[in-house]
Amino acid sequence: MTIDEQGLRRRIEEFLAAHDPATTERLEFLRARYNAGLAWVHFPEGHGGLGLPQAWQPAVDARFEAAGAPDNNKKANGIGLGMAAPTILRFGTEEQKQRFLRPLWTGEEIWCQLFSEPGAGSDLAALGTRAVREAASGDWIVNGQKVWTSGAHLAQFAILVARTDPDLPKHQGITYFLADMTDPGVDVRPLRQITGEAEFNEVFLTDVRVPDIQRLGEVGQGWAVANATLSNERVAIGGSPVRENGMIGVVAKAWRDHPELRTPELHDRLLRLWVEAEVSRLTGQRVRQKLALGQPGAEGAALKVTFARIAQELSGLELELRGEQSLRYSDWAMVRPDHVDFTGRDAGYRYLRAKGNSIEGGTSEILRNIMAERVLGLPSEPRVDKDVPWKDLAK
Amino acid sequence: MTIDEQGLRRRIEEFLAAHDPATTERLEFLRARYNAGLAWVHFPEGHGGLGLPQAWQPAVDARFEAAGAPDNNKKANGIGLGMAAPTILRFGTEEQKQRFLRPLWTGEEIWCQLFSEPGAGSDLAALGTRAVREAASGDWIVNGQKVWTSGAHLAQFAILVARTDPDLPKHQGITYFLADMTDPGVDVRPLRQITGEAEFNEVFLTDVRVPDIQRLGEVGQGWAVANATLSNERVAIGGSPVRENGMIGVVAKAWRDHPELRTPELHDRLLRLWVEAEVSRLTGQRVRQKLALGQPGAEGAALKVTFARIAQELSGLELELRGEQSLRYSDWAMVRPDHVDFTGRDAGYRYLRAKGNSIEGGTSEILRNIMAERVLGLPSEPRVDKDVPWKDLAK
Amino acid sequence: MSDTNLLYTEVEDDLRATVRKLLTDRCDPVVVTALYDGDRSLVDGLWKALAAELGLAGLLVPEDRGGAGASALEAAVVLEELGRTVAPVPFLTSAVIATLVLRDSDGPLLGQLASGEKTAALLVPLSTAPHGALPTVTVADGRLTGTVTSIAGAIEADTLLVFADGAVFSVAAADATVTPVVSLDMTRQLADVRLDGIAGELVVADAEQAVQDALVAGAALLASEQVGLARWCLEETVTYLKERKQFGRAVGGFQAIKHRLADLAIGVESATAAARYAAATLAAGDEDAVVASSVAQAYVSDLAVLAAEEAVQLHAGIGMTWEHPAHLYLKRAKADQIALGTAGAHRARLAGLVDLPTPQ
Amino acid sequence: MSDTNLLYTEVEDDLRATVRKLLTDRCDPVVVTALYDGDRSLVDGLWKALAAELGLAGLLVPEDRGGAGASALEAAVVLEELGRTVAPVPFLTSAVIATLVLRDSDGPLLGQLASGEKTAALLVPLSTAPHGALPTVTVADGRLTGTVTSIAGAIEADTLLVFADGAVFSVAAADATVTPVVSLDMTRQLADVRLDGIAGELVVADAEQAVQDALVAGAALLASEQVGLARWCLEETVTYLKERKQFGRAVGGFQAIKHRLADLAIGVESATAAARYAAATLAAGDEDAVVASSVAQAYVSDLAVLAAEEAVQLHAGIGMTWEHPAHLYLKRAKADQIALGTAGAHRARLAGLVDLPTPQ
Repeated sequence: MTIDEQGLRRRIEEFLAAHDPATTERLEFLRARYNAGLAWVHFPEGHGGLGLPQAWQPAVDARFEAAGAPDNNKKANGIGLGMAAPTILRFGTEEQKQRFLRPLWTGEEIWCQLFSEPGAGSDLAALGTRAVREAASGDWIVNGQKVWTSGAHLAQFAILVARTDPDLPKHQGITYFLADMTDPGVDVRPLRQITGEAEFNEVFLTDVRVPDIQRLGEVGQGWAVANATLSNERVAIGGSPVRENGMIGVVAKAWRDHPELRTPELHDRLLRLWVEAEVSRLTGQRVRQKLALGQPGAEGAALKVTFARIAQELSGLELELRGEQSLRYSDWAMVRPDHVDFTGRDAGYRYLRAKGNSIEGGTSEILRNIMAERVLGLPSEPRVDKDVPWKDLAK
Repeated sequence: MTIDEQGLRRRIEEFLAAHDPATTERLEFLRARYNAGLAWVHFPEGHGGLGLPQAWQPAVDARFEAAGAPDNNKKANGIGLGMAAPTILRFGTEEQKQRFLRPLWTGEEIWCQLFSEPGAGSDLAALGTRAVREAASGDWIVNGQKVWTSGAHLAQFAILVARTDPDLPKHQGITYFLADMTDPGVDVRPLRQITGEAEFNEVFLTDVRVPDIQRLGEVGQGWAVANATLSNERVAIGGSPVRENGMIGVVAKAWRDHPELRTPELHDRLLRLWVEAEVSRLTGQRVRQKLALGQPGAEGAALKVTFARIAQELSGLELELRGEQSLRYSDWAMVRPDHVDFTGRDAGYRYLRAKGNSIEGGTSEILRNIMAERVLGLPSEPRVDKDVPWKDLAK
Repeated sequence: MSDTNLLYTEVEDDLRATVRKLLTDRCDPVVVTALYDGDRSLVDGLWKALAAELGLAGLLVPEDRGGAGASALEAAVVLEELGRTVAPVPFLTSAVIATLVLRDSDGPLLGQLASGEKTAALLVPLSTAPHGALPTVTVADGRLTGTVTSIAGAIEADTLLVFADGAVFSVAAADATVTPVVSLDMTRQLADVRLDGIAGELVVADAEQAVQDALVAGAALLASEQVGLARWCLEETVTYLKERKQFGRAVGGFQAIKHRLADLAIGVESATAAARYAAATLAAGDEDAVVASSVAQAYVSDLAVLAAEEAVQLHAGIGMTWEHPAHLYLKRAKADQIALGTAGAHRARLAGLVDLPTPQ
Repeated sequence: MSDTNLLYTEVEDDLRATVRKLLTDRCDPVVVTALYDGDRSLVDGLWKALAAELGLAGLLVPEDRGGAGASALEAAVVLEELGRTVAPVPFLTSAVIATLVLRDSDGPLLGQLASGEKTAALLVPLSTAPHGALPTVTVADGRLTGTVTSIAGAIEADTLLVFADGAVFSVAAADATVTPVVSLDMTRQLADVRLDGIAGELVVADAEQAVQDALVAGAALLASEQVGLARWCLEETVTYLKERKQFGRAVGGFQAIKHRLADLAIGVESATAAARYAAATLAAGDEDAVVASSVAQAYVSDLAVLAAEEAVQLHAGIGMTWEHPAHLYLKRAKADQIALGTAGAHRARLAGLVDLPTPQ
């Protein structure tokens, strides 16, 4: 029997009454919240949820925040919460869900993503990291190099795709794993980017051992699992819930704060982008309403393409608006931030960081392909590599 | 021995002294001008020219116009002057040049172009109009349907491409002809377009007879000849010689004439397009300087893409500027104009007519392909039809 | 905390199916094209079928006034279908704008519009933005004098609503001089109307707000017409390019085309969200309705033009011909862009509404 | 009636080859990138080689004043090459702008700049448009007081040119407080300069026109730097995408990418024409030079940003890294867009110059 919105509210109040945020130990509180199904209410009972609509979650979070409840480290665990968790929920065994979901949600275990490789970016399925099964133990031994891994230096676990059969065509020989980042074979090196920061890492994997119980989905089914992960990422990224959220809010504020910088040309460009940001907010809302009951599909691709374009145009406009001030930058020193903040630091940082929005999590070019083929049903590219064993592909 | 600019000027004055435009019969004057090499000075001596730089021609025309010299019907004979003539000059036999160039230039014979077909637009080389050689006479018998033929109802001659060998791959079995439009097998039907006018025609060819001496270039070499024709078209179309020529002049005038219609938004858009039109003018000038000695290449493609985009944006802006007035149209009646005037009639006509600019003479999409492959050297599309006999192609 | 619903309800889906069936049966592009050559024989019967048989004329009229008591959301669905077929009927002008002007009026006219017995048009140029200046008609002793140009729906109307001296009067179209105009969009042909001191009946006394509200609603719902139009352009183009072969392949399989169509599809989805939100806030009497209306016009009217322009370009040659219906959509889209304020006018309006001040 | 020549002469081709060789040898991207971490060891030697060894510092100085007596066309070619390598040298600030401020001055400074013996910078924020307000420095008894921020070329300069009270004074950089600024573009690092009542030498008495002309010329020639930058971005991206394979094919063979690169190539060719015309009218003292300068900036500075943005995007992941030089170009392009007036500022300027009046 599912509960209604009022029932949910009552449950929250009861929980808060029983676990005073002011006096309850942080981790104890978080674990109890998970156990009470108030972590992510759209997850099933027993896995931190109550099987309720995902749309109800923001109100739950808002109530807990208002009550002074501890944070589950969500800024540092975006990959875990947004991508690993729904994938484990959908494809994991009961044991995997029991083992991984709670410490993931409470932030006890931070996750990162080992997908992209230097030679396999947009063409992720071309990946060359090998996982070979050790006959004696049944464990998988993983070797290869991954890249664009945010938070790798903080993570305890990784979602990992690796090639388990190079004799099959590229999409068929991939398997999906949950890998231990504390394995001695994992070497994480910071990868500095154009902002000066090293938000991402390169990860070198040398004989990393993954027990077979940490395989997610069947052997050779990794491509389908990875696609589910990526769809989650795109829906998560596109479309703000409230008006003037994100980059538009920052730039609108700059406009309001600086009457002396305004020009008619910038005014019209800002108004255009304000309208586009507002429409993108509504589009995201509509997509979330559509998806409330189903699985994410290609709609997330559209949201992300729009999000990236607007963020880039706005941040570029902001530099033109600020004029002389934009010629100055906060600091080029190489740091390793704990989490990403697209609108953080100064205008120059925002401009440079936004360039990544149309690359990370699927380039806008790849997402347009996905839209064209999956939503519009247009023919796919002539494929020269579809039926060729991976090991025979041109690289 | 070539002559210098001063020598050219002297020659013009001598010619005008000997042939008073006020008293000389029109056709006599034009033929004499051709014979004197003052028709198109960059053509060789004996063919209406003096082998001089093409860049000198505008000054020649200006001087003749100022002197009240008769017009050679150039508005109605754009295809002849811009496309047929340079192609005949380059690929024609001496006899063909002697036969066709003078009456073409004087406007005694108007030309049209029989290239596109309903099933072969962008993929012109897929054309299916057949030309079969009659064994007895050696003449070619042509059957098929052409489309987008401007001036077909006024023309005496046509440049025509037809398939002479369907067993060869599509580019190899095409031959180029100079066809007589007065042949009884030619049926010209007006093709009404979105402006309401029928500027173009469909042309149905039924057993049209073309003598072999009216074949231009070798049998099977028609594709190369046609490409030369199309390059000439594109250079002719892109880049105005003087500032504020064409659409930008019309819209700038509307702006100047109507202070009451101005808004800041439209102002910036107009200024952007003014800048783009001016830069496109300079780009055209630079391309013409580059080409002054050589043959036209892919540069014309770039000019035409830009020309079309600017014309379309400007004409769209003009309707927004004019507001209520733009909701009214001059006349939808179907007429067959003698010549095309992109900026003629009213703002609504300009807007609609400009839509054709990115389609006729090579779509902007095809021209971008040409740019990417010929100028940048990027790989061509995977071609499924390159080595397949034409007759076996999917249609 | 629950979001405004931006999806279609089952009731709306049913309404759409009904309207689409009628339009598929009775609004063939060939017959619509004939309007450009002066053959308007399609219009009356089609409007009667929609207005009276389907009862769409009374959609926005309360049930106790003889209407269907539906909301802007249902009207928006009807307009999507009308835009999809560029149907030449005065739904927007009579059943939306004129009806909403009369919404709080007494007297029988509202009921007559609802039943389809009468058809009305507000005398404003189609290009009038909701916040723009209204035309000047003078009134003296109940007699109206003035000329208003470029009015949509006037040819089809038997009743004209005249804003004069802060009030709205109704006059019989037969008493006015209605001169049809050769219009860019002959599927919504305009007329100039001259009033030579003719008698008007006062129908709304203090009418300025009602007229402005009606124009705001008209702009908001025009966005749905534009969405329907844009979606037709997208779908028709996709369908054509799956079939059309060049270079031995479907043209729709070339990546540059695919990406453009993907961008257009993103635009159409976005436009749908904007138009739905505008209709939903209107239906709910939400205070955000004015912003939502201008956001919708600022976004959707340019998007619809883009969709029609892309349809012509990607159909290439055939899209430039009179025989192919693409031109009907291009002309409607461009006229709709100017109708009820250009996108630029709505952006300028938003500057004040959302606190993004104009430079001094 | 013959057109302004917009092609490169053989002399210019030779000059380009010489400059390119030196930059290829001595201006490696890895060393340029080190500027962002504060290692400026590249700058002095490179500038000495260009300024004195190749004699580029005196390019725009008449021969009788110790220069090469070349024209803006040659300076433009040098700037194309400097843009192509985002070279961190004060050519634009010293050999173009400061030099042109002094062009009609007496005294030895012009000759010292020409020989490379001295390097100068005009004290204006880099963002100053040619028609924009100049900073206010006060002068009393020949002593200068004031602060000017975000000056390009000041770190490299030993001589500062100060506009005050309608005249230009020179001061020794050592007498001023020059504070380097962490800059968006560290390949043209800015500085703030404070003058605490220090002695200046009057070098140009009635200087307002000379300063404005120098800024017009600076803007015109900056366009050539931007062209060089944009062309590098285009060529580097094309080269990379011919090599980079995804889905078993060179990425540069995918049509959507091809069309974008074709559009970019069209843009770069157009930018070249605009920049060449600006340089040519400047060289000829043509009355169209002011219009040409603003046209060039209005077009080229946005195009260069687009080229750099496309380079980053189409290199994808690798283009976002510190190791790949693309970011050097992105930062230079964005800073150049703001330098000497944004494209928008130049468009607004053109409104008055070409009679497209601003709405009232």
